[in-house]
Amino acid sequence: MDGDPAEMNISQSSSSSIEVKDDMDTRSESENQPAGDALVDISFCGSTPLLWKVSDMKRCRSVGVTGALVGSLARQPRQNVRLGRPLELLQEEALLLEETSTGVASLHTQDCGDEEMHSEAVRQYEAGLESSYKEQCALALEDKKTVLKKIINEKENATDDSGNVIRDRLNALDQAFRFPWPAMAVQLCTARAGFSHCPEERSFLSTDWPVPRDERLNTRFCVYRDLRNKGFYLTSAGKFGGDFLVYPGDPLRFHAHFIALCISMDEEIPLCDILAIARLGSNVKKTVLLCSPQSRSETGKDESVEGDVVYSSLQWSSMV
Amino acid sequence: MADRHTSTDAHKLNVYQELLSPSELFEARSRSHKIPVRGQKDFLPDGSEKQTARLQQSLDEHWTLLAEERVERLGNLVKAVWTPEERLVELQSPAGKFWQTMGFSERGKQYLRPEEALYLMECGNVQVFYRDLPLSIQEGYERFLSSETVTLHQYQVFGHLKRLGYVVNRFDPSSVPSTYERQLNLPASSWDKQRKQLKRKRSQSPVSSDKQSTSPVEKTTPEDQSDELVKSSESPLESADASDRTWWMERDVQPPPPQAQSAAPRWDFSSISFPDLGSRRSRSVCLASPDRSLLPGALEVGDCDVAPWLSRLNMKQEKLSHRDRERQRERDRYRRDVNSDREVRRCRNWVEYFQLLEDRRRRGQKDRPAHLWEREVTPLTQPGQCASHRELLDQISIVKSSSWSEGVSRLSPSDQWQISFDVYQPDTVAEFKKSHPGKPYSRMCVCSFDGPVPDLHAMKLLSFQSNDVPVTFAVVDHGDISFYCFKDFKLPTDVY
Amino acid sequence: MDEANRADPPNWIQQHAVYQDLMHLDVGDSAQVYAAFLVYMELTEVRKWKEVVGVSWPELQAVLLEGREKEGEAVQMIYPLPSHRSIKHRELRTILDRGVPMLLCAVASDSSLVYQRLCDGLLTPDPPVEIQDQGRRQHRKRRLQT
Amino acid sequence: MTEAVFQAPKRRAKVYESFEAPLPVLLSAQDEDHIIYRAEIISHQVLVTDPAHTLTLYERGYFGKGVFSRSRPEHVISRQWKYIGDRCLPVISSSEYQKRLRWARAALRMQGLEDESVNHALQILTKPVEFDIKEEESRERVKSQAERVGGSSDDVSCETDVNLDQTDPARSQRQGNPAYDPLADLHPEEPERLDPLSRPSVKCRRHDDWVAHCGCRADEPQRRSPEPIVPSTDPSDACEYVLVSEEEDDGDSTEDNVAMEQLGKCVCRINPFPMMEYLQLSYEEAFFLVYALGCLSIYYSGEALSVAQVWTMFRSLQPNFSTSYAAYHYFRSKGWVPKSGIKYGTDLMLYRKGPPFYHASYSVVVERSDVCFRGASLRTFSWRTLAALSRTTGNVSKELMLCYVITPSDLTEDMLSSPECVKRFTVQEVLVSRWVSSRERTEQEDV
Repeated sequence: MDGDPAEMNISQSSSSSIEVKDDMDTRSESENQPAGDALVDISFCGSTPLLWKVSDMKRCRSVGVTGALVGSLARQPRQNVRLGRPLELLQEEALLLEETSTGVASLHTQDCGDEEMHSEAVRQYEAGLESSYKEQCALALEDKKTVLKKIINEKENATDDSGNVIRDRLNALDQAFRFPWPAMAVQLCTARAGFSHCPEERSFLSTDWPVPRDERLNTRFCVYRDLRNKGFYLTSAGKFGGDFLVYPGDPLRFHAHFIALCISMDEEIPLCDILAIARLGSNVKKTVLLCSPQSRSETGKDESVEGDVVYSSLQWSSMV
Repeated sequence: MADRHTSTDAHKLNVYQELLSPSELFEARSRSHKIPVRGQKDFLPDGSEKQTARLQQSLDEHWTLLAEERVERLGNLVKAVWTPEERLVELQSPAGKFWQTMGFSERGKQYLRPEEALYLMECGNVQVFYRDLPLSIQEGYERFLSSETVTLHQYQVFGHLKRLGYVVNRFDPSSVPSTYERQLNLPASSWDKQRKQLKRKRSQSPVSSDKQSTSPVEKTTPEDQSDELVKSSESPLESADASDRTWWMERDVQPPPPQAQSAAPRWDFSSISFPDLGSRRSRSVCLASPDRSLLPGALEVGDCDVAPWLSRLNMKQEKLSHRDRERQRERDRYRRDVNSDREVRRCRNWVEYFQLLEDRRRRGQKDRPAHLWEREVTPLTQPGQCASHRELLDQISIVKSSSWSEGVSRLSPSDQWQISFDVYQPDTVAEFKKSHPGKPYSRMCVCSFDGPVPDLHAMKLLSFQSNDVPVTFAVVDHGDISFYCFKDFKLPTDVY
Repeated sequence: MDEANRADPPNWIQQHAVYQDLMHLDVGDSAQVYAAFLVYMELTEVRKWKEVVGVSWPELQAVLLEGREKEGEAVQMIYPLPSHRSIKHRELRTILDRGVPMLLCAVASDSSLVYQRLCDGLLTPDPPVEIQDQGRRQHRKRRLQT
Repeated sequence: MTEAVFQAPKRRAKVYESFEAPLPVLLSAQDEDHIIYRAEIISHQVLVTDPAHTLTLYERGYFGKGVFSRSRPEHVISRQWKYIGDRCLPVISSSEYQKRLRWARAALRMQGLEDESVNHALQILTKPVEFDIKEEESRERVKSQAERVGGSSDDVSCETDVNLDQTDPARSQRQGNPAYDPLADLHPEEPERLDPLSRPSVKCRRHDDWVAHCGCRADEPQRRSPEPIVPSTDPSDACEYVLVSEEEDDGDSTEDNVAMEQLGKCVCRINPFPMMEYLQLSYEEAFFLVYALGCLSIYYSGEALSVAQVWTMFRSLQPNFSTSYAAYHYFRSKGWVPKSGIKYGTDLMLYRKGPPFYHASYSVVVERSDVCFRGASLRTFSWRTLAALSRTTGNVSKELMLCYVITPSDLTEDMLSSPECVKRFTVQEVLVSRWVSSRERTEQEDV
């Protein structure tokens, strides 16, 4: 059991130990960690998989799962150009994380009844707030002193006694300094973390994937996984009329090359639909990719657990 | 077990995982608010150091930006409490500027709807507590968003619009006493509709007595009640009072009053002549008094001197610009003036003209090949039968336009298609009043990219539910939102 | 004009050897065969393709065309299809699996044609022409001229 | 309900033809002959073969499409033309000629002729033709041709026609500019202006590549010109003879090298297998001409079809013909010109007046709906397809229109079997537009 970290994690009843590993992971992130070293905590909102922690998001990106940011950006919340956490995953992305034992679904229970633990958490929170106030008070005082000292230094050569006035103020500061309670800076946590009053709340349900897999999701997942394994990055391509936009590298730095259309081999596609998307593809200078998983019997390779995916590139011809 | 031991140790670490230290909090006051600009993307990864370095830089910026936690002065935060039973967030301290467009008061308390509270949490304006502990944004998502409040998709649309400055409120179907609602609740018998139309016409006529003069005593018959109702519901904002609606919905189940059935058109327009004051030949300056039988009861109308009106009429010859004249010439080129037809000019009266047309029709028979004209279905027109393009188009216009309001009574409500939000444009925020929000700029129906596209039924249903406000479909595709509008349109006829 | 007495003018399509050849490929779908003939004529008469021939394709119950855009260039397969039809990926694969580049040609009922290029695997699109590149090219051109 | 606002159709920057008539029927019952056009069903397609009908149907209402051309039937056998006297004839390679000869042989065989008769017929057909290029005669021929085509009794000659062109202000404007007026270069009176540089554009004058270059181009005044180079004056005439280039060339690559002086290497022959360009009508176009205008007879195996027969046939050939026809008829009855939308993946493109004058205003998807506004749609739309269509139409500044053809609930299959059922359909147009929530999209769109 000790030899298989993935299995070990699933068997644990508490998330805490994972968090520890997570912390260590951030230090050694650049080294290619084998899957399962840190489990990505996938939290479901309805049927939508979300990631909340930056460490989880980094972990995902290191395996080529990009997701899409859907929250307001902490630094500048009132704009849509750059968004912030949470990171929404495609069902296919979440499935891949689960399949490679990189991630696990966490379902939150609304409340846990442990009153004792809860009051302990509240006590901790209030104590934390108090100590934070004290520390910030000291920091603010120190800050003010530094400022005054700086001015004194600047005025050293001055002939008038303005420097002395400030020096007096500096001396009186220890007594006179006031740091009002509302001036204290507080954190509005993004991820559920610190003050979660009930650690048991996060119960892992690694066996129960919250989203049922239908035919279409299966097709899309096969294609997603195959293209990801080929090294491509994928995002959703709805507004381009397809399933995925396929990038040759990280979408942060590269343009998409393909609009992938996931269809089963025997799905009837109206020619006019093909024409519509091919036309759009040519407008945005991307190749339309017809992608169909092939069943095992067809590939003839019985040893492969999953079938191959067949790709056909479609380009609006210059012969118009 | 050893496992157990590590987990309690780790708990402390867990607590402080993404938590900032007091010094970090203090530092955060002076941090930058700039957002780094993304550079031009590359086409293909070439493995070059330059590309790797640029990617690393982008990623570093990306993570720095994302890792940043919200830090606010406690004094700037509005404190609020989540009450799951009511699915509302109650304010504990005075509301901020956001109160102008968000939240509502009830029994002396101030509330935010979950989506509003969540958005304000994301903006760093509100700190929401639950059981004496502040909720993280994540917990806000997990607790506030549900099919009973708003779904994640709906919240994404809400947030998207809010971030751009739009005022976004939940749509309240009862705020729109629409045609749709009126018709849905009434038996769809034709007499009822007809009567209503008649009434509406009368009430709109400037001759009829104005609204104010109608004393409450006169409003006793059910007929009059419905009349009043039609009037009030025509301006949805005036009749936001819910009691009004229940009142007339009850009325619907009452049997129709018998006298309504006798309502027949009052006017025989073939016997009423209308004066043409614009005509050059009409030189009379006085109009005789109209037939009294056509006027409402007490009205006295004498002779009418139209001279002052005539002087105000623009009787000047239309002056065309060169361009207009050129256009007209162009038009005339393709239009055949009936007077340029020599045979027509030879006709001395209508009889002869009609005779000529008949002769031509017969002559035309020769051009009527049997396989087209002597079978069960014949063509709609015959070449040469129509003298103008307009006439020809009239003849062949057999496929009629459907009116947008057609079949509204048959529309069955749908669970699948619901309007979620009223949206007001950002530039109206300054004058926005929650108590009198006015007419929204648009209404939002939130859909998923994997879901169906609305069919004509859904389009009509929502547009009638929304009355005179356009409905926009916000389609959410994995965080990306596209907006589509489906609008009623009538292609104009183009005649040469 | 008296229609009935007018003799049918000879119609070259039906007399055309290629049309007859295609028809004799024994594909039941005559709308598809006509589409193939239209595309054949367009390729040979308008685009001046070389060595264009019709091929019966039993898997698709259709007539395909085979030809070269220019002399010496690779053979391409052309699959003409009336535009209101549907296709399956599997059907396209029966052609692509032969390893030849193919064109799917949609044929509207007024004989409008639209060609789609199809090939096996992932075909990277042409990189966008960047502004600097354009400038460089123009520069080079100027140098050549002087 | 808010109604969509009508956007004015965009006029083309340059218009090269004048507007003939909105529809191919005469408006008035004057003594003129009313033409009943003629089309044939060949391999399930509707083809107009008579060159005069072909052109009139196209020019008056823009019905159909030339089977070899992108739109207006204007295909010619070769891009190269040479003068023999006043006659300008197409030059084809000898392999091209041989190909046609083979087709001719096959066609003769098909008629059931014995080999001997076939050979005999071909012998006559392949005899080189000697032209008497005496000025007088060719002038005479030109004149008669002009009369035939223009239907005018005026004394038309080359000279007067030139003058006519120059007095027309619209024409003279383009006259001096060879880029827009190939006619200026081409005029028989000034053949020396055919310098090799301007040649490609000149020669492609009737070639569709050239048409694409300038949008949709046509050249009405040229048709009246007595110039023999214009095949459309009487395509049969232009198809009659060819100059067979004895050296093997493929036309395209050596085009620039072939100069007028190389005439000696060409032999004039009868075109053994002339293929006049036919006009193909879509089923909707054809049925409209039959049913709405009563101006088209459709023949099938020599038999003229009745209105109901045409209906039945088209219904069997094209799924949902009744619906797509109702939509087509509706747009036509509003005076618009619908053409195929295949290039955009839609059903129809709607033009004001016609493609030469205006850019298409709407890209139309025809949908079917029952009285409850539901029902089996013709095209199961997903948001993805809609997104693609909306983007492509937006990119070319057209609007996407959904045209719902609403079928009454009591319409039986029996009623559908008669075209009279069209009268029972109603149409609801819906314009689809994308709403942009803000201007800050540049970065997001950069994918």
